[in-house]
Amino acid sequence: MESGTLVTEIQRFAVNDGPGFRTNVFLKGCPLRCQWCHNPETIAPHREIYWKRRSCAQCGACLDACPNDAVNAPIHPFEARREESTYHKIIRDRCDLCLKCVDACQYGALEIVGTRLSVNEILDEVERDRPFYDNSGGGMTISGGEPTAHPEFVVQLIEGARSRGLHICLDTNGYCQWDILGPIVQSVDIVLYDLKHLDSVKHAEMVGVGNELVLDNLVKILGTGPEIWIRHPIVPDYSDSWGYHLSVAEFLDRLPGRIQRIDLLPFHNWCQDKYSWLGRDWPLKTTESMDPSIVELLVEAYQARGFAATTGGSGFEEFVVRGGH
Amino acid sequence: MSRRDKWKSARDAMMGPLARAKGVKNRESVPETCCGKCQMWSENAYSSEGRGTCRVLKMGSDLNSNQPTYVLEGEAGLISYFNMDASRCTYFTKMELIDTDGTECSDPHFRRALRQMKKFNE
Amino acid sequence: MGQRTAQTEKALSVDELANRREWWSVAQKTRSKRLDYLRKGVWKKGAIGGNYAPGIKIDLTLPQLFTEKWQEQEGEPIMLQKAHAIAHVLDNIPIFITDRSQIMGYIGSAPHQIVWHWQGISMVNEEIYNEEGIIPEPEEESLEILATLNDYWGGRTAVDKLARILDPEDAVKFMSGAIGWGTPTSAATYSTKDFTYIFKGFEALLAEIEERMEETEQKLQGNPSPQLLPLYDKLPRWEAMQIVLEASIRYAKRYARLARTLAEHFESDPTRKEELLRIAETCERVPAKPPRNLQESLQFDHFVQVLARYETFEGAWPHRPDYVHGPYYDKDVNQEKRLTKEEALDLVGEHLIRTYEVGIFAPKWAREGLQGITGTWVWTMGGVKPDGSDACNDMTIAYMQAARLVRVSNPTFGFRWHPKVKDEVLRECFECIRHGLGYPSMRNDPVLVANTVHWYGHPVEEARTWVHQACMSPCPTTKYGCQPMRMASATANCAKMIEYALHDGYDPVVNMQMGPKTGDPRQFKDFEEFFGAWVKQMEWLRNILVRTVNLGRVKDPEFFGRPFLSAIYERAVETGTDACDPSNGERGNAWVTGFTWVENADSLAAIKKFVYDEKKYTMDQLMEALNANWVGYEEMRLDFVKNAPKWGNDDDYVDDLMVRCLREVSRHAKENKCPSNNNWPLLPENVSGNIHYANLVGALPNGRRLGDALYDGGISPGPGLDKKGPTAVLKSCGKFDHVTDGRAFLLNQRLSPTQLSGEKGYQLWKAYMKTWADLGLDHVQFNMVDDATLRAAQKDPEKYQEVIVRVAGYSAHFVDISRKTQDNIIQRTVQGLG
Amino acid sequence: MKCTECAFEAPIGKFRYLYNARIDSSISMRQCPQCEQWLAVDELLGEAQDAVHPGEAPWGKSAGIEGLAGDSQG
Repeated sequence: MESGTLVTEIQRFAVNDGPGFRTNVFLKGCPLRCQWCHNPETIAPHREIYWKRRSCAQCGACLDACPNDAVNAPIHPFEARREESTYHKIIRDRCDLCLKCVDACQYGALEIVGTRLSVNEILDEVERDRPFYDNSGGGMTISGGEPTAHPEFVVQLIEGARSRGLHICLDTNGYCQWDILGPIVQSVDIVLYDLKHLDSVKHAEMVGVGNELVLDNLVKILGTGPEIWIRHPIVPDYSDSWGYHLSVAEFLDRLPGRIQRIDLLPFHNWCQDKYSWLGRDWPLKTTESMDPSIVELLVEAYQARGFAATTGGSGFEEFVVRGGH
Repeated sequence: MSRRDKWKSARDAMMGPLARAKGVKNRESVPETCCGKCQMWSENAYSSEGRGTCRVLKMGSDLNSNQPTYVLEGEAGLISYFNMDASRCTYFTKMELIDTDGTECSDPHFRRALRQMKKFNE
Repeated sequence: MGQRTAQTEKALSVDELANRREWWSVAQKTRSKRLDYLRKGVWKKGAIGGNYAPGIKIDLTLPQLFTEKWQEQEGEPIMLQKAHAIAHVLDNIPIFITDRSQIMGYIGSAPHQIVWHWQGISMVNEEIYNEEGIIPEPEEESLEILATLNDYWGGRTAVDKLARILDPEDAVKFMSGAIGWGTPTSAATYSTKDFTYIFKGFEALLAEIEERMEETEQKLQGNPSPQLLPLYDKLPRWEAMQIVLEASIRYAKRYARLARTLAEHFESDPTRKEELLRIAETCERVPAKPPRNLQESLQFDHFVQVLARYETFEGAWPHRPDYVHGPYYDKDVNQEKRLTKEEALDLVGEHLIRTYEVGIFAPKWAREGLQGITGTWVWTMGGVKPDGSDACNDMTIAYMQAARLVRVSNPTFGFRWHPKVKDEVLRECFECIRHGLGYPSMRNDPVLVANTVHWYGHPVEEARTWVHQACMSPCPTTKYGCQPMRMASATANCAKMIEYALHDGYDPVVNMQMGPKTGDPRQFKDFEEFFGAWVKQMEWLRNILVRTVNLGRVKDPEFFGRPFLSAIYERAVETGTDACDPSNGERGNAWVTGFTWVENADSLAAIKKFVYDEKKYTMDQLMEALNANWVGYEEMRLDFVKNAPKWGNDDDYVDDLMVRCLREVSRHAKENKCPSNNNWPLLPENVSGNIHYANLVGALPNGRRLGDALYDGGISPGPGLDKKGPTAVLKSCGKFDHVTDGRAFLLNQRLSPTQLSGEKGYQLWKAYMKTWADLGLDHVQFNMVDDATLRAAQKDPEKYQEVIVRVAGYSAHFVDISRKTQDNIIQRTVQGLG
Repeated sequence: MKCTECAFEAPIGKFRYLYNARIDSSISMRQCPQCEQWLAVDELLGEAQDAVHPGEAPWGKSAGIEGLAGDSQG
């Protein structure tokens, strides 16, 4: 087994993914295909290449370096930088990810996404912000992609973090077999559990698969110990109606265990650059980011049933409820 | 010349008789060809009272005598005033863009916020 | 935002406006009518970009009055000569009372006028002559007056005198403007003031002086001995102090008379009539006698500040008003209930406005370095009492609330954070920050008290009385701790250290061999040799500034003279000396302000990595690119920017170099001494000197060109170069010791307004601040305005007159600063986004 | 280089260098000596890109950091 796994980013000063100041570890690879995905670079389980049009000087060095004829010839940079330009540097289906073009680029316009890191490398970086965790009840959030796509690694990562005394959140979509999920969740402090749609057909429509496994796992996880925070993305014309959220609230209320809180995450399109850097078209690019104040109303559907619920999931809302450490 | 004497002449150019224009007349007169309009001249960074340094000529140069002397070696640049007559200076290079706006920041080569220089832009 | 009509604006509630973060409108709606009138009526004295606002004129009455008396008294000891001249001014300068105003006193003869100090430096006098727009009409007549004044003062000013005795090489290099700024005289400086002493009242001070004089005269009648001889010089100094104190009392009484006349003969509104009579009573009472209530204490305070400015250019405003006035607020509002909270808030708000109103001409370099404001007037709030207990009081809260109502950019506040600050006070600080004031900046009190003890040996009880002497440096306010003259010119353009190390000490911008010849770096064999050259340049640069300022300091009593300041300085009154005389017992509190400091660490890291460790480039290649100002070397430049380690990313490679540089400086700081034989630590901060020096510092290995703004904070990472977020910045800054590695370290951060909204925003900020304190940082200040607003303000400045940003050490209205600075601020990375 | 406003043509050095608004981008601001218009200039290409007016960010989003910090949610 290779030591380590692919990580797209270790993001410090994360304040929306569990309590307090956190460091998010984004693992690469996800079994789902949510259309609104905000981190498209975390979906594929292998390394990828970003091409950042605004940094590209169109010098042609990548073209010369490519052994596979997978690079488009330079055009005028202003032409390429235009909003409406469809030009893309890499011909993705010819690219075998040899990364010679990345080495050749002087401008940082070509960038590798995905670095293989060991448990200790990750934890050393996470530990750098320990003073912030201590004052805020923060810690590490394992996210992705989908952490359960790397079962052995994640178990090791959690064990390592435990031994270093770090608070651990696991952000999962719950789409995996229970014999994988079960061992992982038992030693984390909080599970940030994604619920994308209650209706399996609609779930399949936007995510690619039905939600049976996800809901099944949710019930199972409730009995295992960690706090459960439900994270529900709010997508316009899909999961943004009042009636729908009443039904979700009712569903959650009837579960055989306690949900700690519900974070509603309004859709935004700030990640559209990432799609373009990967050479992908993103149909939701033109869908406007949601006004969080609309989501504020939906929060009431959950509060009416006695749930703690937030818009955007700040780690400090919960902190208030607890009254501080 | 001793180190002290050498720098003394530079200091005198900065703080000495040159620095004391008398009356309104001397302060207002700006010759058609003057240091203030030359690309080689940088207004002093410490003050906007019209003093500056030449980027070509060094201390010891003299533009005012009948036979101007040009010293090109030395540790200190020639200190002169924006309204110093430079018509006899062979290094005079007219500046193309005299910025009298004064709202932009500290470019000692181009900042010309002096009221007396303003009239040349109009 | 700008599309709405005035009517719909009116219809919006305060809550709605707050939700839109239109804080100026919130303030307009919530403040009293009086404060609204006073705030809108006040003249803006800070420059806009580089120019003064239309209508602002230089005051010629003041220098004329002064000079005519001064010439009359020619031949007297300087302090006495000056006391007569100041008294003549105070007796004759026109005074005025602004409608609805309750606090009196202005420096100058009309509210649209700004003053300067003709006795400081003749170059500034000439600069005023040359300045467009500020010469009062009729211009020809005014120019004639100015020319006459300047002809007289040319060669007679403090700096002119100093330049004659300085080593000529030092004089020329200092005055080149390339390596530092400031004026080594108390003609342009700032002083901390001990209000526990001053509030005894001027009559008590006069009595004390009288007693000293009698005692001394008796001694002079005794047996002749060398000990008697210095006493002869003391008598005229005491006499000078008496003259200005008496004139100050008369000056206040002129206001009393004017107010009474207005009340008795002109005012028809009974409420205002009553106010005018109260003003008259107040000005009769103070500063002659101790204050009895809040109005008197604020009035006394303001008179002292204004009077000090009749004597000199006080470029800063060291003060701790919550501590000074807290007891009077408590008495009036809580105990005797003489005032309602709202009435008290009117007085406190006006105190801010009257301070904002004070205008002093700043030469061009100072306007560039202090954009948009008159001076670095940072008031100190919070902190501890001398016994270490919490000093916050109701007045702390009142000042924070008043600041949000009047929203002036000057004064600003620096808050002395400590673990015992109550939540309600911390919330007030947070509200000010959240409302986009940019202040208070947060100062770590335990760290700074320890720092003050470490560097100067102040007793801890004394150190705990500290106020910001300027933007950043703590200074005690006790008999021996007070600093009468900030060493204003020990302000180093630190980027020159690395620049000179690269160029063998030569400065192409001013065409001069400045630093020592430390060798051609192309011949250096390793990084250590290069670093050695940097150390030598650093030492040289500090030395020349410190030498100049030390001399300026000891010569100040001879060249300038401070009768008023001496009269309110306990140790000067006691010893019959000029307050600025370093031999009268002061402990010393000198520091070198380090502008453009961080470029050193980033440049050294780039050189170490690319030239010496990885050998990716030769020194030849680097020098070639730098000599071409990177023009034609853009690929290489971007490599140096993006791929060399940068300070502020929690990266030990460069952070270790930063620590190493700081430790070299701190070693050197103990080797050069101030006139009180104390140390000269470094204090990295920039005000907006990073813009002033943009065209004076050549291309550097961190990737900047001649002309580019330098980094914008004392210890802040380069804008946009802190890629790992705010926690990594704090971690980097936590790697050195904020007690022993320097005097204080300015850190700017921009936080996202959406992230800090609501209760969760406060909790986030509080946890952040707690960690900031745990890491041992001494300072942090926040900007809370988003890019969109700033870009809109660039586009339509008239619609965004009131947007305030923090500009490295003080706050300014965004629309008043230059485009280059504006871009620099926008570029400062926004940390986190909700 | 050619001014985009008045078509004045001269070597790049003739255009007064003002400043680089962000250190990690190749776009700088220069001023045309003829019409005094501020220009955004790509130093890599040596070409004037556009006129600069108040309130714009001519240097673009080259580092890709603006507006991206928030998408940390999975």
